[in-house]
Amino acid sequence: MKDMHPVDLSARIGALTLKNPIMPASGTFSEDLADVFDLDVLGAHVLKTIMHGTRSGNPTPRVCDMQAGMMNAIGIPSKGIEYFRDQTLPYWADYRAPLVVSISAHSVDEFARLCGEVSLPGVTAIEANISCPNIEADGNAFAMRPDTTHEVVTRLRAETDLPLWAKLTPNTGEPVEVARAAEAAGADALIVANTLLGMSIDIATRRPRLGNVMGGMSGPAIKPIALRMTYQCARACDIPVIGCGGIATLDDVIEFLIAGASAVQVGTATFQSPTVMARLIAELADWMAAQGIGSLEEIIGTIEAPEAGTCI
Amino acid sequence: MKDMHPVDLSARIGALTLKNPIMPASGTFSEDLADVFDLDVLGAHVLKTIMHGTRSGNPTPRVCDMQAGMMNAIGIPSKGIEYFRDQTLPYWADYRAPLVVSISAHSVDEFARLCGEVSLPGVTAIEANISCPNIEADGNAFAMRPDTTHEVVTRLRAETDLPLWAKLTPNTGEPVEVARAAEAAGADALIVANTLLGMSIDIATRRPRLGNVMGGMSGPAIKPIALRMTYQCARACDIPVIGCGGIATLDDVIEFLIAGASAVQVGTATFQSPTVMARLIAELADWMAAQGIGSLEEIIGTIEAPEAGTCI
Amino acid sequence: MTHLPTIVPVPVLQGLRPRCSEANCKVVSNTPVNGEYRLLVLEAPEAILDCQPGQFFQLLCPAPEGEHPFLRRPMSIYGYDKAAGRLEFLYKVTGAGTRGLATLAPGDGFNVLGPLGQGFSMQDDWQNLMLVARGVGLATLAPLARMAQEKGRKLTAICSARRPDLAMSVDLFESYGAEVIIVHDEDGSSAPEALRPLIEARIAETGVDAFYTCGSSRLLRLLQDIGARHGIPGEIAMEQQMACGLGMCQACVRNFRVGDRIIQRRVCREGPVFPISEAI
Amino acid sequence: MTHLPTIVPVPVLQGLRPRCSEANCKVVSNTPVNGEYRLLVLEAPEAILDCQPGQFFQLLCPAPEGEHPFLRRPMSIYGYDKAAGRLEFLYKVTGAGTRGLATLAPGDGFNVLGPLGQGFSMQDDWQNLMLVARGVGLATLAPLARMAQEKGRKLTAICSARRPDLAMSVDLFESYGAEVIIVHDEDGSSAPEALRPLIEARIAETGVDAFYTCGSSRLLRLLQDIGARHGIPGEIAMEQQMACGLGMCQACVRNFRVGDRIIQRRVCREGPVFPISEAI
Ligand SMILES: Cc1cc2nc3c(=O)[nH]c(=O)nc-3n(C[C@H](O)[C@H](O)[C@H](O)COP(=O)(O)OP(=O)(O)OC[C@H]3O[C@@H](n4cnc5c(N)ncnc54)[C@H](O)[C@@H]3O)c2cc1C
Ligand SMILES: Cc1cc2nc3c(=O)[nH]c(=O)nc-3n(C[C@H](O)[C@H](O)[C@H](O)COP(=O)(O)OP(=O)(O)OC[C@H]3O[C@@H](n4cnc5c(N)ncnc54)[C@H](O)[C@@H]3O)c2cc1C
Ligand SMILES: Cc1cc2nc3c(=O)[nH]c(=O)nc-3n(C[C@H](O)[C@H](O)[C@H](O)COP(=O)(O)O)c2cc1C
Ligand SMILES: Cc1cc2nc3c(=O)[nH]c(=O)nc-3n(C[C@H](O)[C@H](O)[C@H](O)COP(=O)(O)O)c2cc1C
Ligand code: FES
Ligand code: FES
Repeated sequence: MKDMHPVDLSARIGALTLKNPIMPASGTFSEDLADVFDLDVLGAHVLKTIMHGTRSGNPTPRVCDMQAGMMNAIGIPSKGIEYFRDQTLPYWADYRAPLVVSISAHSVDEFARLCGEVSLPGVTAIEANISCPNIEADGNAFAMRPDTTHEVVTRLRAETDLPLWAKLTPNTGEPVEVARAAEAAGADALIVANTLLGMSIDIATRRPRLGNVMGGMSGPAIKPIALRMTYQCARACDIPVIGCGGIATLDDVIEFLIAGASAVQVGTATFQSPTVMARLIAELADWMAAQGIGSLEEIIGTIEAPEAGTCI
Repeated sequence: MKDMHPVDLSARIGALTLKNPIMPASGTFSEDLADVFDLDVLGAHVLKTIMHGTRSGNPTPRVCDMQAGMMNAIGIPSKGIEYFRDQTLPYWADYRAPLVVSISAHSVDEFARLCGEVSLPGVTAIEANISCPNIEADGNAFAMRPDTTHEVVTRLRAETDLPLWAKLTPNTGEPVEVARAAEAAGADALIVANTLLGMSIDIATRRPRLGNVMGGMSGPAIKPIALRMTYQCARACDIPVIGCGGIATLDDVIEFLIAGASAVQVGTATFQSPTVMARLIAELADWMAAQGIGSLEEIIGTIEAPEAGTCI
Repeated sequence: MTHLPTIVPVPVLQGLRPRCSEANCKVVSNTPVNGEYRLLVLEAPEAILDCQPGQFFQLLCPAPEGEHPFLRRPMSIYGYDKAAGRLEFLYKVTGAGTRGLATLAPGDGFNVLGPLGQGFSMQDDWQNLMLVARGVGLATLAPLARMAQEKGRKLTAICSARRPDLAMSVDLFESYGAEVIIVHDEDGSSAPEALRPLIEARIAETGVDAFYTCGSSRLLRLLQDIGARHGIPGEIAMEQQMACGLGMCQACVRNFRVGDRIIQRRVCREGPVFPISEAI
Repeated sequence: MTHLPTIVPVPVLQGLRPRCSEANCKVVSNTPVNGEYRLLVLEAPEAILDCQPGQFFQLLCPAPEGEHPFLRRPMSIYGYDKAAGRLEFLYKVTGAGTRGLATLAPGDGFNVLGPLGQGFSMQDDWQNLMLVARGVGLATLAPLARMAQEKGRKLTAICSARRPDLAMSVDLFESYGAEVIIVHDEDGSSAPEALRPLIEARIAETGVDAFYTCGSSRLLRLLQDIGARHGIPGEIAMEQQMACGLGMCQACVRNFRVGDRIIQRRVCREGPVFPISEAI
């Protein structure tokens, strides 16, 4: 049976078809992982966010532990656009998996300019990390509000013909409105979502455990929030949603697909087990075969849920 | 030394002085806990939120597990104001610890009316659970926005002379603005914060694991978020902040105090260990004595932190 | 954590003895019982052993590899012996928590909270008792057999199972003097249509003063119906997802029919034992 | 998880041998070594034992009671033996992760990732080597002693400690033919002012071609200064909080002075061994 009807793992993200729905989350992946497994097994390669100029990032310590995850305040160190063009891009040319380039900026103009400049041959899609603070909006991240989201995505859209993915933040109180704004402004897909703002204090020194005071929470602790937002955004929008947040096991992958995700990104789990993405791809294929499921369409968005009540 | 300079655990919440800073979180405490320990050791008694009329609450299952915590969608079942006045209030009259009554409503008028009606002898303070959806604002919780927060707290303030505590939600993208709005409208203290909206799916049935589809996350997983908001709100406001979210150990209590909390509420930890609050009070006293700390003032808000950077 | 049975100390207690306690017990054994079930035997402090049949404990299950049961899991008391300092649970491995229980080894420490809830009553005029249950539900009813023997009541236990060899606790019921009737799916004797004549015949022959059951809604409806026809009261132990187990959180409510009203009750506090006639 | 040493399988691998692997090892022993330190000996698969002195592994520490180390913890290789399938770490119990390590018992499974990072180099014209280190830093330098012996170099190890009896790894250094000099805080011989004449006398007497050190910034500054005056190169193993250990996350950066520029390098990837002259 398995041979006659092989499982089709391919994932459709708008016009793009990925050979499977498993890809890394930006900032938790680099060419260095090729030391551990063949990176071409992945559905896509998503690179660490770059900014236009060079930046050194935040003071150390840049990471700390929490009960079911970690916090980071790396601060988007960046070697700038030239380094990206001359060094990073040629490295990835040897791979067959599609390359997704994550970009960010502190102003709409700079964001738009970078978007145009990274729209180069060899780049398959652009992921806009709009969870970065917008200096022109009191330092609030673009993705905190529908209006700033709409403005920046509209400008990015105008600068590139490549598929444009918008990565949302879970720190907003209006995730659905923000998702709709990104869709209306022309985004081809949504990544739901980035890290949650948290903090931790070393009681012995009375100092924050991160050099930057606050940091972004990731890992299993945030999974229910990312899943809830994936469900909300997938219902509210017609463009595909890529789930991200705390995914570590096959069950997690399936949970996000059922909630409506068309694919998933895996971040922190790779730090605990660098081979996890390769394992998830194999496990997903085995599970689908065992369940007699031929393609992801039979899973995506198949949640059976009544309308949510208003009061929890 | 310990005998000569006994540790003073008392916590000042505006005009109120609690004998220690440990109290239960609303909805995770009731007279039933008296089966386990003497409830008069607590700094205060905070009751489950009541609404004006009778309500049956959400469909079951109302709770589920997650990696470092739980989700609930109890739905505020309520026996109404008469039951509260005739049954609940007399029961608590036998205790010396101050009684804090949590109230909520789906409209400003109903909220204000209930606030007036529960301002009864025997009630020490009123906690306004403004994390409940406001039917007049598209079902968004009052505490999601500064304007709706200001409106409802202003109305509550006018209805009672008792200390008025406002309980904020971590689901908002503007926690500091909401906190300032509550302060400006006359709140005497802030509880930071309520549960985070999450979701979980049973992949075998493809159904949500909670009867209400979504639910509120609590427990250690949300601690870094509650701590971050406690720090932000304590810096932004002059009224005391009561920390709440994932507190389970002595280190957690100290961490929240250092971040700026004047007291703390313990919720989910009581489900894992019903005696935890009594233990925390004793452990805090021992720790302060061992450190030569005479009063909470030497801990509260003593964090040594630079300004947080903008980019995480 | 100490591995000796101890009550988790509470610094200031009002001199009153708590109705239930958090206690660190020690695992004596944890062994499989016919396939899907396991029996956990604990050495437990005396203070938590004033139990009633039908009460339960909230167990703090250890985390099995790769899983994270966070909330305590409710488990009925299968056996308790104050003099010997013994507490027993019979459980079915179904998810993370019970998989965690299955990892416990003799000598391990293990934290339990209890006893909780309201147990079975056995009114003075209930002389001929009939117990009908299935699967792990039999575990919940097991301590009833000892109570019946102690009170000198006559107990008939109808034990239902998929296959005759999977019927739980038969030896235990017999050891307390109960008459055991095994019904099972293979010959269809466990179907309501087959059970009804069996039970009605009993009522006709020896009389039945009260029913006890547990869990299965098919059995509940059958006993409600027979009970109503013959005016036989009874009690049922019910289940619901729980968080606190103490009555604080209102997670564990179920609906009950009292007269013509539907009311909510907490399984952990008002239950887990309820009148059969009011259960839904 | 199997308790036999195995490489965590990756379904599709390009035929290339990975530079590092995630492997399930088995604990052989885990015993205290003078007070604050413990030695963990593992049975490890051959594939992860092509190590260089100075490299490290990322250890997936078990959770000790009530604590939850989530990230892997970096630990230098203390000893490795490919033929015997042995891998050793010497660690100091400082927090949740190392408290978790301390709970490992013989026979337990244990997941490690490595070998990681760039180890020490030992250039051909470095014949007279001097190693200066303190505390657990000596663990990081221990495999150097074997490398020096294998390459027929002369090694002097200045081992610094609070008290003479707390000096780490002295026997191990001696077993690989190093000359050991113990300096300590009690008689002040470990202070930079006392170390400087000791080292300079050595340089004058026998010559020193290269220094090796680790961790302590006081020792670094001393060796940078002496090295600059006498034109002696050297290498230092550095530490930083890590997340991935592979070079992906940029958590572990430190600043280095290269010419008149300050540049950032990742301790896990470009390091943990760096030129003494460039370290800050
Ligand atoms: C008062 C009471 C007494 C019980 N006594 C026993 C007993 O003696 N032996 C025994 O094996 N089981 C008993 N149960 C059921 C037992 O509590 C559940 O099987 C257990 O909690 C499942 O936990 P898990 O982590 O293994 O599975 P999970 O992964 O949590 O759940 C597996 C399945 O069990 C269901 N479940 C989970 N928790 C509960 C719960 N609290 N009540 C009912 N169903 C649940 C879930 O919906 C799911 O379908 C009792 C339940 C109650 C409420
Ligand atoms: C390349 C490298 C090699 C190392 N080799 C050894 C070794 O051979 N033996 C040994 O005992 N220790 C070694 N360390 C240090 C060891 O990694 C830390 O002591 C350990 O991670 C602490 O974890 P914990 O959970 O016990 O303590 P935590 O509670 O995490 O931290 C306790 C203290 O250790 C500090 N710390 C935590 N993680 C690190 C880290 N990655 N690097 C430096 N300091 C840290 C914290 O700031 C804190 O002050 C090495 C570190 C690195 C980077
Ligand atoms: C160390 C680290 C660095 C990250 N850097 C970026 C980044 O540069 N750009 C970005 O969009 N997200 C970044 N993220 C967020 C992740 O891409 C992902 O959205 C988040 O970690 C949640 O997924 P996870 O729980 O699977 O890690 C980073 C996360 C971590 C842990
Ligand atoms: C079962 C349950 C019921 C709750 N009910 C209420 C409630 O009625 N009113 C309220 O303000 N908060 C309610 N909460 C939120 C808690 O008061 C608290 O803010 C939250 O759980 C975070 O704290 P914790 O992590 O210590 O539990 C409830 C929480 C739980 C777990
Ligand atoms: S489980 Fe909390 S009220 Fe029953
Ligand atoms: S620890 Fe991730 S780059 Fe070094």
